[in-house]
Amino acid sequence: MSRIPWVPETTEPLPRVGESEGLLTWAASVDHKQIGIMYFIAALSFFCIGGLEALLMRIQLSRPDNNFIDPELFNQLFTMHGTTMVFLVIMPFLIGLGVYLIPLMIGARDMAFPRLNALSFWVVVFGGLLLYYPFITQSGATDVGWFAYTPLSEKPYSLNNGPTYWALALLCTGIGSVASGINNIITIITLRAPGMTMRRIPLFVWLLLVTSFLLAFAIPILNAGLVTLLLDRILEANFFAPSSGGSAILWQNVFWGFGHPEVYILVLPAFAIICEVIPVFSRQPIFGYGFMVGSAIAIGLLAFGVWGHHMFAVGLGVPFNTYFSLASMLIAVPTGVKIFTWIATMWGGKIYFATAMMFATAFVIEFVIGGLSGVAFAAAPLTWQLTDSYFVVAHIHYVLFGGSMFAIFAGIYYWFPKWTGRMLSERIGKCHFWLMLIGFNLTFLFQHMVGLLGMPRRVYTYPDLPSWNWLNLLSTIGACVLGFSVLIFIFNIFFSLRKGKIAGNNPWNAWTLEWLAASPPPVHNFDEVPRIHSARPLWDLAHPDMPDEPESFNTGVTR
Amino acid sequence: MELTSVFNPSSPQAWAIANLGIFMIIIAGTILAIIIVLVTFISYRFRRKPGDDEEPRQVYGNEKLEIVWTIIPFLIVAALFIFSVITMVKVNPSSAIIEDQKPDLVIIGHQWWWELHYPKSGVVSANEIHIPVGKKMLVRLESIDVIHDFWVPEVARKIDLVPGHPNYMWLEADEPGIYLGQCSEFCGIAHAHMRLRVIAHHQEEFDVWEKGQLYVPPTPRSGEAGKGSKLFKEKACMNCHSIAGTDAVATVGPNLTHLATRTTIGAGTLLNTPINLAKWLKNPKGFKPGALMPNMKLSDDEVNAIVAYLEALK
Amino acid sequence: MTAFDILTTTWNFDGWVIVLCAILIISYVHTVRGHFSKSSLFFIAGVALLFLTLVSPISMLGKSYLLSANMVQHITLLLIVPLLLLHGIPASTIENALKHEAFRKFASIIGHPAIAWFFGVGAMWIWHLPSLHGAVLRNENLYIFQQISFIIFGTIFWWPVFSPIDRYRLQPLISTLYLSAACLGCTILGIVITFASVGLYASYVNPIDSLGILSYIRNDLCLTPSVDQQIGGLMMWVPGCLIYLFASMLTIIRWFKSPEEDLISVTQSGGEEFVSASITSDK
Amino acid sequence: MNIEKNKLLMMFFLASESMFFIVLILTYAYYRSTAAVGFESTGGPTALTSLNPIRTGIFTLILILSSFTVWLGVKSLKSKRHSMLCFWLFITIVLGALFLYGQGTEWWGMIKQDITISRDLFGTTFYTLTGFHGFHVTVGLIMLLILFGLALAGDFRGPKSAGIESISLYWHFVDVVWIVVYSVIYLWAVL
Ligand code: HEA
Ligand code: HEA
Ligand code: HEC
Ligand code: CUA
Ligand SMILES: [Cu+2]
Repeated sequence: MSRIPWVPETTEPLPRVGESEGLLTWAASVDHKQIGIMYFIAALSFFCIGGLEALLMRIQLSRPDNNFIDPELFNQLFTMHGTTMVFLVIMPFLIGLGVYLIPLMIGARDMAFPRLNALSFWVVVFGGLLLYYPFITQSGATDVGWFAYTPLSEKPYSLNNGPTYWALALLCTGIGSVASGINNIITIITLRAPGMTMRRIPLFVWLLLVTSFLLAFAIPILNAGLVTLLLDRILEANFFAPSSGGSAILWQNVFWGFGHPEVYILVLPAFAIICEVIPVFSRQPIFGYGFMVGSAIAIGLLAFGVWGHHMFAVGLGVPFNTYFSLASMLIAVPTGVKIFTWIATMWGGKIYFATAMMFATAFVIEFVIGGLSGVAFAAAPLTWQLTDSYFVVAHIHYVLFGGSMFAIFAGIYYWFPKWTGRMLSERIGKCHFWLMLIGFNLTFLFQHMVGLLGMPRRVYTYPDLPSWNWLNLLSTIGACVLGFSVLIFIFNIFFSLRKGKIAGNNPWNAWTLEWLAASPPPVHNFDEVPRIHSARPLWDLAHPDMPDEPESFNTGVTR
Repeated sequence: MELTSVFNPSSPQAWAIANLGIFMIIIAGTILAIIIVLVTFISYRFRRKPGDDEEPRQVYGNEKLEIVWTIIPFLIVAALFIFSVITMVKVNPSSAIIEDQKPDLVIIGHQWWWELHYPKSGVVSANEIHIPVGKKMLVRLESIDVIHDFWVPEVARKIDLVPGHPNYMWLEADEPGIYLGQCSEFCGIAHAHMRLRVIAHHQEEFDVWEKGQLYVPPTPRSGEAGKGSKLFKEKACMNCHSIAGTDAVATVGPNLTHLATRTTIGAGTLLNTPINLAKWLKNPKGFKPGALMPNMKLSDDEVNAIVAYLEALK
Repeated sequence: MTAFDILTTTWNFDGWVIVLCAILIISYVHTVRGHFSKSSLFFIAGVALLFLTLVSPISMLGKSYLLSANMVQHITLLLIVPLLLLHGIPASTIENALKHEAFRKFASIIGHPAIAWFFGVGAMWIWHLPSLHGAVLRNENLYIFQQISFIIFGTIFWWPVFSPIDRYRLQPLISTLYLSAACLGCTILGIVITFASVGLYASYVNPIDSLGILSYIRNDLCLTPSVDQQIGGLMMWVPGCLIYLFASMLTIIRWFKSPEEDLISVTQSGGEEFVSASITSDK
Repeated sequence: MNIEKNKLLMMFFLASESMFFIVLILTYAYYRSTAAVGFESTGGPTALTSLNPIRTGIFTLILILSSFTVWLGVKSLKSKRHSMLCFWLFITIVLGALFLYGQGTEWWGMIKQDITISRDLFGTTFYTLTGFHGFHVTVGLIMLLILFGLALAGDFRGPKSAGIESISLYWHFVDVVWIVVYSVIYLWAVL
């Protein structure tokens, strides 16, 4: 890549983290970078497991009336797939990214509470093991869907121990996430480098701050739900047992009261990645920092008020549906601000399409597709047709895979040099990108149609109705392509760890503080941190004659 | 079989939703098209040319533009919201109606089949809903175990069957025909096999059907069928099923009084032919894994007798 | 009876409303001494809205027929009207008032965020206790007191966020927390009302049909007691929270328009370009 | 806003805990206000009416008092009166233990009347809510005991201590939660 002005290197490159250290030092580490990397490794391993579960499901669904997998196993597969992907892949990855990058981006040496940080990580891993324990032992994993609707998840209807372990596992990951959230918040408000005011922190940090608030306030709702479910299952309490007067719907309110903020927990850090990647590769500052911050806060606040849109079909009455419809649709407005801002940031820039940028660009489009189908659901009458159909499956994968996962890949290609000191191979990366893009759309685009044709989700088999067959077959083929692209990606990681180009401090010529540190950063991160004057400190260093406009976001000046 | 598409509506309610859907597709399609075109254009037009090392002009934002793209989506969303509220009111029976009208049909969800009651006539059936064309039926939906979900895309909105929380909806069909549907809320092992069909007739045919359902078939005393009717008692079938005109009155399983008039068995799992019925009786779980009807370990002779009996129930 | 009839015939020009509005206008004109500015428009709009809510059919419907109408009235009086009034009062007027020792003391106690918060959210909660709500509907004086208290408590509530004087305002990000906590308060009450069984407010179940519009409301508008109560609860919950959300967006916009001043000042004075990183790490 | 980070940690932790309690309280309120099984009175006495608001009210006062004493403790810490700090900590622990005793006997009495967590919705929600609160009190007591031990050993000479200040915050939180729980369960029962 041709270089636009150089940033002075302030430190000597150091050996790779971990090269000189044994495994035990990793396990006992409280260094935010090592913990971050452990998060990545855990998340990627679980991604392979969750993906394999998905592949098995897709194979079963490739033909009508197929008998490859029996329903008991199928039900466990989709439940474990959903739970794994949400709680053990995307959340740990994004939290790990925050843990790794926040201190670097704000010029701090570590998180505010390094030990708490390590504890959070290990609690999450323990949760993951708890979740898989009954899958491996013969009692059978949870098979009630990732939102475990009562009364199906109650003792009389789910006699195996799966849901109990499920609840315990989520309690663990929940506790870990709350701790990480609070740790992030305190790190961000207390440990910023001199001169780094709240309006100068990178947008990545801003969006993680909002996410952390969501973590700290939404996850306890789930925890409360889980303990009540556990009381029902273990002590025979009656919270959700309609037979003794309990309410079946209460659980849904509690779960989605958590669940909807949760989906923004899953996507706001993805936005955060995009907010870093797009400006750097377009060589332009973000178009409207203030609007980005404001819209993130608006999304964060609105997120708590829309859970009812998962319950439109429950029959809670027109007023209920009307209000939740309104609130859900309103979220499109701040999200739209984000999308348009990214597009405007690219406009007029000089875009360099590294793999990271390709993923970021694809993210914008794929996420809009997912977002628009979300808005379709927000119109309650459409949910009255489409809820719990494959249309929902398409929506969640467009926002979760096309959104969060694409952003995660963009982030990996972007920050891998910082983590390891070596670049990921761009050639293999492009191969990975195109295969993934094709595979992804092939898998999930057609699920919209099969949903509109009336195929419900969570069925292990389906009748041979017109068009259902080939649509599902295409989807299965797509999933295989997708799986292949993941293999290429994994190969790329191992290959580049050995053979990748040496990165140097700032291979992308980026502007945020983490690129000032060596790659990989030394234990203490920085020898010195410059005084911060703007949101783009490294730009200031490189262009002393043309410093970043500190108040730019409110005047809209052009330089 | 027919297409079960959401966009193939056959009732005013389903039409209302489909219209909203078309409106939504137009909006979403336009927005998506704009964004795809923009992104592609930008990716092409503003990519870096080789050898160009100058930083571009730094643009920090434009407040007016930002406000514009806050307000326009807001207006679009407002329009969509109004349209959906109108649709909501159109599709749903109002609470005043629910309070003072008796339902024409009660659907009770069971783990993995549908119990049907026509309270006005007293007909009891299962899994196949017969309705007269053009009549707006007020349906009450309940569940006795877990949450199920009624979904017949072409004729009605989808709605949950929630234990302890009865729901109401309109069910109506414009054209005679068979409309396929399925339970749409995950409800356990055999959720995939909890299908149902709505069969719409002209009013006269419906009346005939209704009369037929009210008719109490005589219990055969002799022949294969007579043997079957005895076996039905002895083999404890009557612990779970009811057949009008006999001692069998249990409601654990579907009412079998007019089984022979139904087109499927096991909630749409098998077509209702004597052979399939025999297969079903020999091993229900083989065709519908998880089904709550036990394998009664019947011999081939016993099965044939019972099939003959059930086939005689018209 | 049609909606049109209701809209045209059920206006109720109570004396006390007119007096209240007159007092507000006159004292405003008196304090600004005829120097009207743009913000005066807000004050006038506030008074107009106040007047409208109290004399229009909303108030009548809310008093005797519909909880939902009653909630609309409460939200307007507690959240919107005070905001407009507060925005309309010129800073100089307040500065003058603050010259009095007693008022300053009063303002610093009442204006303390924790206290102001409790006034705002407390007003919502306490007035909606079913027994108290019933009493208000039976007793005209209590009713008047309730309306006035909404305006006063609302003003107190908004003070830490939109006080005309900067130094009484919370930091923008803190005021976002302040407002979201208030939203939570409203949400909880909204949830309780929405999901409670019908008849939480007994007088709306079988209202005395003095105007003969009950059957129209029940049958044509389909506002049965259960629907009405749900709308009432949701009214407080969703629009209530949207107002808080809107307000916190306003504070954030204001923040970005103001010169940078930090939430936590880590900034040390001094011209040195590089500061050792150890300063920023934990002690 | 110059708050010490450990105190900040405690504040956010408590804010997050309050969401947890809000859900449990709302659950109680939901069943209470929909007159669910165990709440509605069909003439005879219900489990709900077997509560004793006065007795528990006294224990509530004790808990509030303990909040006051821990505040006095922090004040003594600020003014570097070490022995007073030890004293107030001790009193707080005694009062907290008394409260737990009150809860324990209340539970015992109810269990003897066969009101258990699985009996009906009242039992379910009552034991869950008071149980989780009691759990928090117990944890608080343990932390106070540790602080007390450390103080006796000569720690906390003042004027500042993140430990004492955070735990006192925690203790106030437990107290506030109880006031809400008491109002929702006991006062609402008699109103
Ligand atoms: C990353 C996760 C994520 C994200 C970001 C979203 C975003 C949104 N979701 Fe989604 N959702 C899920 C994850 C997510 N969702 C999951 C996992 C489920 C299923 C759970 C389950 O049942 O298993 C679900 C289910 C779900 C449902 C319930 C479906 C059902 O079961 O019946 C609904 C209903 O309203 C919904 C709505 C929305 C809306 C309105 C948005 C909005 O935030 C989208 C906003 C974005 C845009 C609109 C695009 C960009 C905007 C513009 C280009 C501006 C112009 C646009 C307009 C004017 C419209 N979602
Ligand atoms: C982040 C979230 C996420 C992600 C990334 C995915 C990824 C995928 N999902 Fe999933 N999905 C969910 C979240 C996610 N999903 C959720 C929440 C549900 C709802 C669950 C519920 O109903 O309860 C769901 C449900 C769901 C269903 C519906 C099941 C049903 O209702 O019956 C289907 C069906 O096609 C599906 C398919 C896929 C596929 C093909 C992928 C693919 O993209 C996967 C691609 C990855 C791979 C294929 C891995 C390949 C890796 C290897 C081959 C490497 C092996 C290597 C080694 C061993 C070293 N998903
Ligand atoms: C333990 C209870 C039980 C017993 C005993 C039982 N059944 Fe069933 N039966 C069921 C249930 C439950 C179903 C519904 C299965 C489903 O569709 O999931 C059913 C379904 C059927 C059906 C299909 C009905 C339809 O409309 O789809 C037939 C026919 C039937 N049973 C006949 C019999 C006969 C004959 C016997 C005795 C030999 C018998 N059953 C014994 C519970 C029972
Ligand atoms: Cu019944 Cu799914
Ligand atoms: Cu949602």
